[in-house]
Amino acid sequence: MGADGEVREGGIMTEYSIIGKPTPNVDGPAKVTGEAAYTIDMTLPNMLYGKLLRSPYPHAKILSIDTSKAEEFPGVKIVITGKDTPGGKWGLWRRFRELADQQALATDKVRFIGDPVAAVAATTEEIAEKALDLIEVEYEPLPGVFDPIEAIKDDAPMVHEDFPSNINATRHIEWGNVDEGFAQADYVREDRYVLEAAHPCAMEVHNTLASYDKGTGRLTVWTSTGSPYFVQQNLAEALKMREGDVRVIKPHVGGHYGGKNSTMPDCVNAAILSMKTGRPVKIVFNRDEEFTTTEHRTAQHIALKLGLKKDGTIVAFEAKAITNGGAFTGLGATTLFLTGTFITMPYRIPNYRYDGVRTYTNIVWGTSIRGFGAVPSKYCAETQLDRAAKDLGIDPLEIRRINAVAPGYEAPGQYKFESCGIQPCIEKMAVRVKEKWPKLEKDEGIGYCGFAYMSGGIFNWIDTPYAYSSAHVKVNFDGTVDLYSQAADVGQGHNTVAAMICAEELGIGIEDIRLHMGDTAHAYTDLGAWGSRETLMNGNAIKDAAGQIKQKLIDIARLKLGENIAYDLVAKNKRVYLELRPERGLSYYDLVKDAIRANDGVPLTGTGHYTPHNKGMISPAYGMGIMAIKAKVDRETGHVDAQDVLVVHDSGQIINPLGARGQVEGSIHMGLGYGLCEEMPMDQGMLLNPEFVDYKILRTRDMPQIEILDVPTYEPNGPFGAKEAAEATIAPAAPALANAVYQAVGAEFFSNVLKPEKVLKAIKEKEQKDKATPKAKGKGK
Amino acid sequence: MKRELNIVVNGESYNFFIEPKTLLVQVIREMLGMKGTHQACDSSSCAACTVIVDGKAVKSCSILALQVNGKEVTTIEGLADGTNLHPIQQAFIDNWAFQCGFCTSGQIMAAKAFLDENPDPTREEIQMQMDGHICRCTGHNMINEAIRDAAKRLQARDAAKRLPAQKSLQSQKWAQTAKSGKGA
Amino acid sequence: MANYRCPMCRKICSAHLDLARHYLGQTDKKHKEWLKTQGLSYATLIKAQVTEFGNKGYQALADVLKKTATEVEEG
Amino acid sequence: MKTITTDFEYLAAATIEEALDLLSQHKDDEYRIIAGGQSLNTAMKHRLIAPEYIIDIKGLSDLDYIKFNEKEGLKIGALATHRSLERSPIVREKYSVLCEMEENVASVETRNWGTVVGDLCNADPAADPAPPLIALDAKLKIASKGEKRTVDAEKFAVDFFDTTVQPGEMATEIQIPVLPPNTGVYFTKYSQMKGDYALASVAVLITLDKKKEICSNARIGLAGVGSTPIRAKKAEEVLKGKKITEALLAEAAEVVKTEISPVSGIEGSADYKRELAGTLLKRVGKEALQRAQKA
Repeated sequence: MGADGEVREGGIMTEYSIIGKPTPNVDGPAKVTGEAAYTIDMTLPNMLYGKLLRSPYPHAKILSIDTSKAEEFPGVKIVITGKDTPGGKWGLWRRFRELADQQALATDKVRFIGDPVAAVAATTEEIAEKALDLIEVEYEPLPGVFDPIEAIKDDAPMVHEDFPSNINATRHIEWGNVDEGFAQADYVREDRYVLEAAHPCAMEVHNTLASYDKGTGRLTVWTSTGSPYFVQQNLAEALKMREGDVRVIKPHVGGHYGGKNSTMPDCVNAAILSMKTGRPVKIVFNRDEEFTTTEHRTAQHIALKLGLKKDGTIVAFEAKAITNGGAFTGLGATTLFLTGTFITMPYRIPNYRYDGVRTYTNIVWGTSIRGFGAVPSKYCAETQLDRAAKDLGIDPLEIRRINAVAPGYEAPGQYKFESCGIQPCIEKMAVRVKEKWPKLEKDEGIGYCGFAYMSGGIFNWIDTPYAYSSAHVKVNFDGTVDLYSQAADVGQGHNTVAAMICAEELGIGIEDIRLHMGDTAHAYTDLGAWGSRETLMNGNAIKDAAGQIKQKLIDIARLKLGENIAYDLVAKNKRVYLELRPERGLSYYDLVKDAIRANDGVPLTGTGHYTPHNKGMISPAYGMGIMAIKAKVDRETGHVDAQDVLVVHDSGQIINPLGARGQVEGSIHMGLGYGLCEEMPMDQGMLLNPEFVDYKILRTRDMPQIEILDVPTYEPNGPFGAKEAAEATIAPAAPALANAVYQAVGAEFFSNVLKPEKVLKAIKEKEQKDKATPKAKGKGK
Repeated sequence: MKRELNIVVNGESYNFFIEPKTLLVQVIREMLGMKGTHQACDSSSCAACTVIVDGKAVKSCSILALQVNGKEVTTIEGLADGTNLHPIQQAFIDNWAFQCGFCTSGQIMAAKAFLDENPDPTREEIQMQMDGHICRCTGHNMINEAIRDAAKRLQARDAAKRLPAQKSLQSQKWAQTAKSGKGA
Repeated sequence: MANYRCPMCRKICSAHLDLARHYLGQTDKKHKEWLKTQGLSYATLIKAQVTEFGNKGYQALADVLKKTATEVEEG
Repeated sequence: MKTITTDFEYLAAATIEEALDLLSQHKDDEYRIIAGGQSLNTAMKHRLIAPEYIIDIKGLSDLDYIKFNEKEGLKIGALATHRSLERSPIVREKYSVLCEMEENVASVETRNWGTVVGDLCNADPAADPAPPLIALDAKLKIASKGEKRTVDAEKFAVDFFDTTVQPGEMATEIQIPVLPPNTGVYFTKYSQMKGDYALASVAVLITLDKKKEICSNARIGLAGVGSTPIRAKKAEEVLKGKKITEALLAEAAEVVKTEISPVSGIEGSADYKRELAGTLLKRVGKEALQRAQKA
């Protein structure tokens, strides 16, 4: 990737010594030798194994549970049901009490197939598994609701008693004058979409090891999570304990992708079983439990109305979303909110209206999966834009250029783009596409999709209105640095980014940094890894903390150098020196020793913090760009071959080009899966493909090569000008692919997942339509 | 009824009495405590659990341990030479060929068995070899590049020292007992 | 200019449509119950708002609020 | 993660005689033969089956062979793995279609441990080996204590995951005759993800007369489009005795659609699979014809 460490900062060219340099993963040696310990690899002496008994019904009253036979089974230490739990309800929207709707074990009724009703702890996993068969539960099945539109009827079955018509959350966004906007439009079209659910499929399933200390009454939990902070807060609520008595440790995490934000029943029940038995308890989900009972990308209905001028300028846009929320809230309400925002990016939309509703239904619930809010919504908006462009005879890349925003663009009351490279991205794309794909074969097409995504959401629902991050840096006598933060490396490479930012700010090397991340006991609070927030938010906190120490070193250096003029001093290459006279300076190590001696031996410390204020409703900064995919369609089988991908990306100042490329490659892989093969077909709430045999994921032979070009900008809100590089590029993959198929054979799609049968059907429909009417639809005025 | 298992793992010979239903991965993870070999599915679909048995990459989650009686197993823990990483491991680090790292052991072991028989593979040949592996993070391309890079490193290394690989006497002995049948 | 107060809480808006938007954004029982007394259904209003283009749900409630919302002098 | 929770008695055979003895002893018991066992173990993990006895034949090194001679053709022993078939130079030379088929069977890891005969015995109706074996007029040798019989490849599977192999019997060998001159064979499967289970797969063998104009013999095998692999005899008749053209292949494609009975699933509807089989037949037939002309 292009960034070379040179970036314009307030008009001055700054040469970084670490930022922008390809840097191997600091966790590399542990991960390639198998020494990296994931929660699933951990055991404790005298440990028990827990298993959960789950509901076979999507919606049913629990009449009775008889656990006696299971309790008598040799090796079983305890069996618990809902009445044995502390009974605290929890959720990530804690400030909205009624949305804290999760519970350890179902008490009155079950709300989806897989809702846990009892938990067993036994000496082996096999005994625990067998004991489940001996628990007798009597259910009274209730009518279930599975479709979100059915769910909001007056007489629909209620998933939660306090929510008539199953309305879990609503969202309205409006700016400009939408009705006037449409009145001015030369061209208006309406399209209705149905989007499929998809599962994050982390390779490490949800699993937890909980150990309760009888003496102190405190709990320690190791769990595979994206946010030790969320888990600590939620566990305390679920167990009715003080947060400070719950220590959450995040070991290496085998994949997150948004599916490991919520605190799940593995975590809470392992804790309860440990508290009741006084022994460590481990619960590991099977893969089918992972598929059927953990959070996924929400299925939804989206309706769009688009108004354009003849020249392709957008004058009005209206979006409606109804999401199939499932049994609980998770971060699903946030997804609903963000859908209404990301669907507009990165385009100038003078008049806009959005309405969304998230419904409770009797299926496992949807949440904040990678690119949340953007993935389904961009699929609809960008495929609709291509149809409009075709009707108006405008080139699909050109219509995106015409409407792309400029730096400083503000969506009234919603969001503002400070750094913004979308226009140069599109220009670069236009040039590169001509070189890369000079001519197309028969049934080949190129599809485009513009995109933008947040660099961390500014919102928080636990105990502050705004998201925040903090970090603590301690410099020892020998110059080594201990960095403490709860920021979560879940594979995205944040540990490496954190070390790079800390080292750059102090002017030292990565080898000087010791990381102490993701442990609530000693690491300073960070909300965790979601919404591409760690680089910007945690990065700012680390830079702040390290900066405080750098200033101390500079002050001491200034005194020791005794210059008669107050030259600027910089910390770089393990020295502190005069910026304009680099030969005049002092060693970082000597300065640290002096500072600590002068401080009675107390190490140098800095505690940094970041929280965004007055940055709109969404995020302080946005990564953005444009993607092109070249695809070939087999008209006889309906097979779509994603042949080649080109993406031009503005990620501000890239911190680690190696990691940034990894994020883009991985996002596109998951995005293509959303567009081609990943789906969660259900029958009356029963998932039909709960194993990798039937849930299709792109393998290496299915992956096209990906060319990534950068348009570096400087983001004033980010550390060293950095911003999002992780999630933006997942959303454009599926729509760019669908647009490529549309360009190749004219087939139109109003849902994702271009399975061959669907594509073949769409091709046939197109051929019928061409016979019937030569003119394309969309009513011009 | 428990049965005897004689197995050589990473050059060390072990002797266990196990339930016949025990899978190879259970011997590796639970009995030997080698946690570098991971499991990510229950349907023999993901290859995260790949280890090398008598030179061939296999899925340890789908094989009865007794069927490996007398054979030589190499896991990720057996790849590095003391504190020196194997060239494939180093190539995975230098090419950012993993993110969460959970499927990495299986990927590296499959790459090892592959490069032993095809020291100079093309992108397409690597894709054919590695197609059984699910990776949810990397999108596969950077893994493919790491394997090509590793091939170059290995060629350079082997050019330096030309010595045929010596099978340990121990493993030859177990191989004999295996041929004599009965699987125990 | 005239302002209008929400019949269920202290919220004041300068237009009935804005008041309706506020009203349907409230998740508490109290607001939902009052709709029934007006012969309206929360679900039906939300459904109209999210399934049809335009502000159909808000407008329906605004028309009722025109008759019921008390006018206040200062906002 | 799931493990095998059912306890079974493990019986390992080292020779074919030992294996057949064990089979006759236990013919009335709930047993399963295990070679590679990758499908069997997965089925046990999911508690789909719970055998009392597992008879392990993986140690039968005397059945681990791939042999060819110009009279009897190719013989594949019960313990020959997918990978050894894929990598066999003689097979690559004489029956390249089998190597091409193997390259897309599951994954290398699975092919390294799994046997071709074991795959046939698992009788997954979408599995790859059957169609080319049907097209090649292969037979399976089935042995029991003191008895032997052979069965045509297309008659080996009798239903979903069920074969003609009876209690006390085991399949010991695949026999493939020498290909006549002017013969071309080709196989293709379609799955959206490469190397996945086939939505439909088709193998076609075409033998041309001396002048390489008329089709003197044709054999067509399909999988994924019924409860077992299928031989499409009616479609074969369309091709036999005629000059093969695109039109004739199209005609055969229409006929083959009437000979199969695909089942709808989340991967695709029966109608789609029927369409697909026709499309594949046209493509595979064309390639087989070209190979016959070059042969």
